[in-house]
This record gives sequence, structure tokens and C-alpha cells, in this order.
Amino acid sequence: MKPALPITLLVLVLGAAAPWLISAYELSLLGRFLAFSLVALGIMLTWGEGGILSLGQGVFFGLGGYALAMHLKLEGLDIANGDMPDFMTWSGVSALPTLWRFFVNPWLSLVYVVLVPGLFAAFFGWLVFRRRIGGVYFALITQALALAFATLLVSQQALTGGFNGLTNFSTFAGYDITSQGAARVIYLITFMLVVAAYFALRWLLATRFGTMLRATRDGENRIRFLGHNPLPYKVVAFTIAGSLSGIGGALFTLHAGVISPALVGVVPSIEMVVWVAVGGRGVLWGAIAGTLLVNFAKDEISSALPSLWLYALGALFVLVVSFLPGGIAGMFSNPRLPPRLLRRRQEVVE
Amino acid sequence: MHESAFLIGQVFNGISVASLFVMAALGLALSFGLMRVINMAHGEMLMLGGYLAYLTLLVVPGPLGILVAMPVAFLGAAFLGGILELTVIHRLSTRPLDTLLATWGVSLILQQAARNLFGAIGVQVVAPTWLDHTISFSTGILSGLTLPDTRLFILLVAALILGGVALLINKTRLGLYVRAVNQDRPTAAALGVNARLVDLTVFALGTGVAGLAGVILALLGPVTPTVGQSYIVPAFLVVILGGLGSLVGTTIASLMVGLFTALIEIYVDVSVAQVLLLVFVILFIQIRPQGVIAVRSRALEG
Amino acid sequence: MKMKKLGLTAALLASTALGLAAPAHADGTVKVGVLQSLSGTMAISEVPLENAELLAIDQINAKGGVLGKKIVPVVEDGASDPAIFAQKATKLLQQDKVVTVFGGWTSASRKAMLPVFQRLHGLLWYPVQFEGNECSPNIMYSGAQPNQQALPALEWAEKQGYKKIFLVGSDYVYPRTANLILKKHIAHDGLTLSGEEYVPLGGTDFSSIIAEIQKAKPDIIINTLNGDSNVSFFKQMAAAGMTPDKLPVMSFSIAEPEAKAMGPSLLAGSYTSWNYFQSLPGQTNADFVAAYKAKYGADSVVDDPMVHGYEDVMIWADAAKKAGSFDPKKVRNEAVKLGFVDSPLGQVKFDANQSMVQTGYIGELQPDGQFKVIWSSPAPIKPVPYDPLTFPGKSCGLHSNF
Amino acid sequence: MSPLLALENVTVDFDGFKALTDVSLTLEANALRILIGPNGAGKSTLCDTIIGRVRPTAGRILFKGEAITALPEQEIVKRGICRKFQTPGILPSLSVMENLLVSGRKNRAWWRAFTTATPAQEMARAEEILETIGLQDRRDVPAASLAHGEKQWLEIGMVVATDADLLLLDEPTAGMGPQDTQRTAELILSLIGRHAVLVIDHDMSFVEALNGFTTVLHQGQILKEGSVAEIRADAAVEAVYLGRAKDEVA
Repeated sequence: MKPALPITLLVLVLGAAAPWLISAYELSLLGRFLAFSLVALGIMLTWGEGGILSLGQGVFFGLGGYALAMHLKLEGLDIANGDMPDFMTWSGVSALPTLWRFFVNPWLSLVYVVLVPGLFAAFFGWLVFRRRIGGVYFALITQALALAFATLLVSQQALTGGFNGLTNFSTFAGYDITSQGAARVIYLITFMLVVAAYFALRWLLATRFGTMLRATRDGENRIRFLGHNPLPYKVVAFTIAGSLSGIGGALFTLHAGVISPALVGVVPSIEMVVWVAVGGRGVLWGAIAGTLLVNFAKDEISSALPSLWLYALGALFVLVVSFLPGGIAGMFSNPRLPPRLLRRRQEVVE
Repeated sequence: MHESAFLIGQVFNGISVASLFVMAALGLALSFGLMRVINMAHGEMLMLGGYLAYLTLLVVPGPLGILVAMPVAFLGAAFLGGILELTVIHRLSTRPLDTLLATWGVSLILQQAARNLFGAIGVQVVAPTWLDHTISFSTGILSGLTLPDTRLFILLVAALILGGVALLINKTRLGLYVRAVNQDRPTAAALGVNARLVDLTVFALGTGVAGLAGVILALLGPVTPTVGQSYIVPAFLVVILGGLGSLVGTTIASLMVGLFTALIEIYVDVSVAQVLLLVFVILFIQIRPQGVIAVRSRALEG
Repeated sequence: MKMKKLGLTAALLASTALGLAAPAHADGTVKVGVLQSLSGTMAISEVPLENAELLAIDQINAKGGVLGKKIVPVVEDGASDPAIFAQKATKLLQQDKVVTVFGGWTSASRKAMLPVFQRLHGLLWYPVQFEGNECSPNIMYSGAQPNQQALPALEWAEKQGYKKIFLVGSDYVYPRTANLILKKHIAHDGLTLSGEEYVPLGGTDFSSIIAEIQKAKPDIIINTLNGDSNVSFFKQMAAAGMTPDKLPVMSFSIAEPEAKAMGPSLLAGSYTSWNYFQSLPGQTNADFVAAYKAKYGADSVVDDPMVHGYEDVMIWADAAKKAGSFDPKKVRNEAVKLGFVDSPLGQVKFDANQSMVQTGYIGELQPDGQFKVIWSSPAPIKPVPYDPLTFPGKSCGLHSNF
Repeated sequence: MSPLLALENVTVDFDGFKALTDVSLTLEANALRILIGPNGAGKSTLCDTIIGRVRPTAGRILFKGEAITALPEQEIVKRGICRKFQTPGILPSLSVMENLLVSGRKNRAWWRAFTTATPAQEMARAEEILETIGLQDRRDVPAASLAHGEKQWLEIGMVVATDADLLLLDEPTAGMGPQDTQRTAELILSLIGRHAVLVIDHDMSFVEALNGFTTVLHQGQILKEGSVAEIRADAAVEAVYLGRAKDEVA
């Protein structure tokens, strides 16, 4: 379902005008939640349209976030003279590791933000999907991946900043990114990227690729016996979702000023899925709406009643999935996904 | 300490860890074989078992408290598992991915409930004095090797549970029904097997075993609201490696995970071992995507 | 149960705070931020710390407040997530316009908040021992630097004649950095490092590490494990026949609450190194412990970070009085000039590098769950953020920019 | 010329249970073959074996003279065999038309999928099949909302759309009433000449309506081959199968 044109225009105008409508703090919240919504759009593509549930999107979020953060840590350092990011000193590193040398150039780092999570998703997806591992197995393996990735980040302190993650950025390509003006620019970039991603995915789902992806979800074996190979559709969808998560992670890092293992592990990864479940897994704008709604609710509730938030989050999982599988967007009519479809036995493994 | 004693010690440690994994994963694997759903709140059944052990020991202190705690934890976890099956899992059993998410929600609620009831810092279960010994070797190639009684006790309990479940599946009428539903649900149902009841029983049995495992965990560490989380991801990997609902497969997979971790930890630290374990699992499914034991089932319609 | 009540008070406080208009000290009140993890994995440690900070605010208010104004705490939840700490710090400074913030526990949370405080010119009071290697003009570090906790412990071990040292820690920044410093000193002092092992945060299986320890046969273990991992470690050590009375263990993260929860039976005879123990003598400490118990229950215990959190508030109030202003920069300038004050920890003061000058103590766990002080540094130790042996040529310098 | 499909002494063994024993069978291009037999006779296994879902323990399968026994499923499909499953294997969230277009897609390279355009030729062919299966007025509804019989026809349409030389139809009339069964038989007969069709069923009224060359399978072995009338008259077939089937149908 696509929202009516006047509503779309209103949202676009309000979103673009937000820096002048709301306070600096509210803008920073909106910005980071919009960055999250890029991850949600990716989950919507793989889970909603492709039937592939990944409980490890935090990994790609983290890859994108770290790719940018590694560069930001290098800005302003005199690398030729042996300058290093501060955390390397207390981790006992004596020279800048080779891996980090790839991130000296700001623009190349931006390319990595898209490429590294995308390529890793492609490789991982290909490895797993080609052996026809899907459904629950895939969810469990991606969850293990999220755990392994977070553990690795923490344990490789000399390379990654460890548990503390990477913080304290000041410039990008020489521009100050900490000022209030910069915050507005970063917000607007985030907003434009979300809008672009939304329309790009809308187009993608209208193409034959979208049809094939849904066909793969509906009956992977069926389309195999119709002579199609479902593998590339799944891998491509997972790759796009990986890149989107990576971009989201990089933008989040700019907004929050920090990327750390706490943001990429098992729990954050599964929370990302809940944003989409709440918003509506079958509808693109639902993914964005769900992300904003859950995160603003979390911000409000968790401060006032921290203990209640975990009950609320748990109940949200149970209730939405049990009684409102179409999410918020599903409450509006949705011809694409009749309710009985959601009751269909999902494929497990073949 | 002799180098070979160290190596044998690590093998023993691996088997001991594997026996924890097999108890944690058994219920998951059995229910997965039957219903194709994974209960993400399974770890909280371990937690529940731990807390029940703590409560039981308050009522029945003394050397035999732990033996009383085991049936209590089994029944308590089986009861909660039964309720979970009836209320959430059954409703969603045709949607395995949604079951995953809903049970994750249940797990969050149970963890927070434990936090509010018992406090975040966790409670202690003190091992009885009859488990307070070690078997030490002081001569020969095993010189320096010590085997703690608790670890031997865990092995024993795991072996008894495995044997019991194997008997149940292979020798009883219930087991026959389980195998029948496992192979072909519609046909079994057509032949008069109450598949719903089989689902419920196996699920409760599986959560009960997890509760029992929780008592064992309490001997090794603290009982905290998140105690189940540390065992649940390896248990998932065991299920993936083990193959659909196979007892033998689950046991072999647990041994693989336990031994792999224990032996690799000789060379790398624990964090890296976790990562290598996942790499191992992914490589393994490249060769055997169907797991250690492939159960041929016509019900596997895709 | 306690959590819930707390949550409600926090909600009330937060909502009243939100109602107040821009200037933080209009109409006879002044707002300060209290930012700890009230949920998530760190809540276990940070909620008691929040309690101590609120107790200090209560006590100051009971005596008429600061500069004639009542202190209104704005409580926020960092949710054990560094990004949320940064987010809430921004909120406190930008939206609530608090004059200062007390909070943080993990280095990750402090690192994430640091740029926020620098950008918005705020002042953060950080009460937990940490790995050093950081000085910011916008942070007051009252918790121990490595030379106030880790090195005194090594010094003590050396004096006891322990030569072979085994390092066990959780795999994160503090243990790795503390051990890096310890290793330099172990080598420098001619001792033997007989092993160094880490488990992931929250790790519960120690079978492999215990096998390594059995193989290495150290004289003492220096333990930087965190939280639950400690319980698993001591239990499994005991099961392997290595109780603390046979193989001494020096821990850096076990304080009174952990000892109480783990049960002294497991830990009896093990050692810890802190700048405060509940059992310290002195009227100020007795009063503090009594006040805490009166407010939070007779069976509650206090520990080092809690006292630092409490003392941070007290020193902030003194510095504000001296400065005659709540301006963060002025308060900071006064705070480092206050000189020694009497506190539950004994005589302490902030040094020019904004860390605390304080005494180091070694405690031995007693059967009642309290620690008996068996050694203390001859004088309060000056904080050294950069260990000269490990990080030669690095130092803090004095801050002029803010 | 070699026949389109030839099974040579195919045996399938499921962990000791012989689903098929020494089955040989040939089928000419554009011909109709009916396969009948009681439940558990191995009909579906035979189908699974031809399309590579089950691998024979012994024997081999030739398609257009080429051994396909070891080929992966999609390779077998590419050579021109398409199967309709017992339970309707449609794509429920796609529209009826999308189902046919997905099936009739000529260029299956995934990188050619990033377009909203469909070649006119494929569109025309899909419309033509839509008419053949009589679902013109359901063109744009999700396949999930079709009635049971309509789903069966849609799947036949999908199989046809692949332009495969050999169509395997596994119980195309399962769950249908007599009227729909008759229509299905007409639909299948209209396909002969353009495709070879192997129909599996046990509904005798349907088999009689098709009236083609019939093979009877029993306990994994071929019991009898011949015209429907000959099969009808055979005592052995009657004994193991027809008597029971009659009861079932009635």
C-alpha cells in the first residue's frame, strides 16, 4: 500500500523543515531514529518481502558505523609522524595497524560504509542460502553472528577500541561536525537518504525483482521447479539490506557521536526487527513509522519507568506478532498481504 | 602438570560443557523436530530451574536439597513450558519466524520478572558438601589432572537424562507417537494420534529438561535473570548442527561444540573461540546442511 | 520491588523537572542531572550509585541547599548503552539545562558522554575507578586511577612475597589496560607473569582458564573479572580445589554488595583493593553509612563507587558555594582548589588534573561480608592518569580551555 | 529416435523401504500417459525421481536421450520438465497474472529482473494461457484468494507457461467436484500435441475422461500397462486397486 500523495507531500515538507520546527535535542533524536529506519527498510525488504528473518542486522549496522568512525578517529592526526587514535596507546599498540590505513581517505571511507557491509552480507548470504538454509535456521545463525561480531569487537581492543567503542569525533574532511549547524546538515542528509531509500525500494519492489523476491518467499521450491534459481534474489535482497544497515550505522554514528559493541549485538539486532514488526512488515512506510514510534516510546518510557520498558518491549513482541501481524500499517487495508497469507506455514529448511 | 594431562583435562572439560549444551538444547531440538518452531524463551527455563533450586534449598537445606531441587525444577519448568505452549506457541505454530519473535518477547518479560522478584544481582546455590571434592591424579601421565566432582556429577545427570529420553522415545507408546508425528504429521493424525497432545507433552518435557539443566548451572555459577542467555546461543548452534529433532544428532552436535570450544581455547582466547565456533558451524553446514543426522521426512514440504 | 518504586519517584521527578522553564536556577531551585543505568546489565551497580547521589542531594537540601537554592535532581536512565548515555547527556544539558551532571559507570558511557560535555560546555562528575589515559576539562574523575588501585595492589602482593602472578579478567577495556600496566610493573619489578586470560563479558565457563591456572601454579591471581563472571570463577575454582585460602585472589571489582550477594563462604580470605571500605573508621563514614541505611534499608551496604558518587555531589556543592555561582567552569576552578576535605573515604581532594587524591586500601574479606583493612597507603596517593612506565612521555597538562 | 522420457530399472530405497523397485517406463513426445495406483504405490516418488527431488538408488532416467539422473533440479527443469505438485504449488501473494508471468519468464538471469517492463510476447502468451485455464476475470487478484479448483488450474497454467516438453501433473483433480474434474480433463487434453503429459491420479472417472495409455503402479512396481479399457478389464488390477478405489470415489 502506498500512502496518498497529499500525505506523502506533507511528510516530505515537515521532514525537510524539521530543523527549524523542533528543538536541537528533538532534532538529534529524530535524526538518529531516521538513521535506524534505514536498517528497518532493509529488514522490510528481506523479511517482509523475502521471508528471510535476520536477527543479525546489527552486524551490518556496526560495519557501516565502524567504517566511518575509524576514519573520523584518524581526522586531524599526523599519521606520517606516527600519530595514532588515543585508544591504541592504552591498548599497547605501537604503530597504526594496516587495516586502519585503508580509512585515511574520507571519501573512500564513505564508499566502505556501503561496500563493506554489502559485500559481507553478500558473502554470508551466499554461503548460507546456497545450502538452502533458511527460515528459523537462518534466524538462529544470524543471531550467533551478531553475538560473535560483538564479542570480536570487544576482544580486539587494539583494532576496534574494544568495549568502549569509538567516540570523540570532531571533523569530517576538514569540516567541523560538532556544531549545531552541522547537526542540521547531518539531519538533512539523513532525511534525504531515507527518502531516497524509500523511493528506491518502492521502485525495486515494483520491478520483476520484487515479484521474484515475493515468489521466493511464497514458495522457494515452487519457483525452483519452475526453472528459476532463487539464490540470487535472496542474496541481492540481503546485500541491499546489509548496505542500508551500514549507511544507517554510519549516520547513527554521526548523530550519536559514538559507535560501540553495545549497539551491534544480539539485543539491538532483534530490537531492529521489532521496529518493523510494529510498523508493519508488508509496507515500506510502516518500517519507518514503526522505527520512529518504538524509539520515541522507548525514550519516553524508559526514562520514567525503566523497569516497565522491558515489560512493554516484551509484551510488544508477543502482542504484535500474535494479534497484529500486519503491524500498524496492516491496520489500514492492505491488499498485497491477505491475513491468511501470514498464517501460511513458512518454509523451514529443505 | 604433564602436557598430555592438560590435553586430557581439556577433553574432559569439553565433554563436561557439552553435557550442559545437550541438556539445554534437547528440548529445543525435540520441539523443533515436531513443530518446526524454536522457543527463544528456552534459556529462561534454565533460569527458572536455577531459581527453583535456590527456593528449594531454602525449604530443604542440607546435603540432599539439590536432589529434591531437581524434580522440583523439572516440574516447574515443564509446567511453565506447558503454559507457554498452550498460550503462545500453539497459536503461532504455523508461523515459525513469528514464534521466534513472540517467544523472545516472553523471554524479556521473564527476565525482567526475575529481576523484580529476586533482584538483578542474582542468588547463590551452594553445592552440597558431597560434591565438594576433586579427583586428583598425582602420578603417571595424568599427573596434575584434577576432575572436580561437580563436573562428574553434571556428566552423570546428562547421561541419565539422555538415557531416559532415549528410552521414552524408543520404547514407550508416547515415543512411538512422537516418532510418528515427527515423520508425517497428517498421516499420524489420520491414524488417530493426538498430535496436539504430543506437541504439548514433548514441549513440556523439553522445558522440564532445561529446568533440570538450570539446577546444574546453579552449581557452576550464579543464578541471575540473564543466566539462560549465556547458554542459549550455543544451544541454537547445537540444534542447527544436530539435524531435525534427532536425539543422537543433538548429542553428537553438543559434543562437537563442547570439544571444539575446549580444544580451540588452548590456542586462542575465549572470545576468539566463540567466533571460530560460528565459522566452524557455517563451514559444517556447507558440507552437511541437513545436520549431523538427517531425518528423512516426507512431511518436509517446501 | 525496590526498582519499581524508584522508577516512580524518578518519573515524578522527571515530570516536575520538565515543567520548569529554561533557567536552571529560577525560583529558588537549581537543576542537576543524575545519569546512571536504571535498566540493562549495568543497573545492578548503577542503581545503588544513583541512590547515593540522591542521598547527598537530599542531605544538602535538608541543610538549606546551595547558594540559597534547593537542588532538583533530573534523573535519566542510561540503559547500559553508551549511545543512550550520550543522548541523555545531551538532553540534560540542552533541554533540561542542568548546571552539572553526576553519572556514568562504564568507561564506554564516559567516553560517549565526553564529546557532549565538551561541545555543550558542561561538567560531568564520574565516580568509578577506571583505566586512566584520559583527561578532559569537562570531567571530574573521582574514582581511582590505575596508580590508586591496581598498583597499590601489586605493591602489597610484592611485599607479601608473591612472585608468580596470574592475570584473569573480563574481556574489555579496563582489565586489558590495567593488566597492560601491571605487566610493565611486573617485569620492571622482576616478578613473573605466569599467565593472562580473558573471558567475554558475562562469561560463565572457566574450565579452560582453571586448567591453565593449574598448569601455571601462580602465587596469586589478580582478578579483574566483572559482575556475574566472578561468581562462576570462584565457584569453579573452589570445585577444582583452589579456594582463596589456598591460592590467594586479589580482585578489583568485588566490593561489599558483590561480597554480600556471593556469600562470604565462597570468597572468605580473598583480597580486594579500593579507596573505600564500609568498615573504614571515622565519624564521617559512620554518619554516611547510617544515613544510607536509614534511607534505603538497614540491610543495604555501601561501596567505593557509591561513596565517590556521594562525595562528588558534596564537593560540587562546596565548590559552587566557594565560587558563588553554578557556572560549570567556575565550579571546576574552585573544585580543584578546595584542598583536603573530610569525607567517608578519609581526607580527599581534587588535584589540578581533576582526579582525586585519595588513600589506597587493601581489604580481606571477613565471614560477615565486610572487608578488614589489612594495608593502606602511607599517605593519600596523587592521581596519575598516564602511568609513566607504560605510557612514557604522556601527561595531562593543565586545562585552560573549557 | 529416442523417446522423450525413459526410465530404466529405477529403484528408490528410503533407508530400507523400497518406494520404487525396478521401474521402467517410456513416454513419447506430445503424448499422454496416465499413472494410477493406490496410496503408497510410489506414484509421487516416481514424479520426485524424474525431477531430481529424490535420487534413485539404482537405474537411470533419460530425457531426450540424455541421462538426467544426477543433474541438479534446476538443470532438469531447464531441459524441459515441469511438475505440478499434489498440494497446489502456486505463489499465494502474487496475482494470478504474476504467477503466470513468473512461470513463463524466458530470460531467467537475475540481473535482467531490475525492470518493470515485461516483453510483449511473454505478456501475450500469459494472457492466452489465462484464457485457456478460464481465469480471465481473476487476473489481478492474489492467488491465495482463489477457490481450490481455480488454484489447481492456475498451477496447470503455470506448468504450461514454462513451455516444458514434459509436464508432470500430480493429482490435478485432488479435492475437486465432478464438474471441475471434467473441466480439468478437457484442459489437459487440450495440452496434448504441444506437450507430453504424465498425469498421476486415482480418480477413475477422471482417468476415463482422459482415456489415455495407462500404467498401474503397485507397491513400487509396475503391475500393468494398457488402455483404460484394458486396465478396467484386468483382474489383478481390480484385485489390488480398482475395487478399493471405487469405494473411495463413491
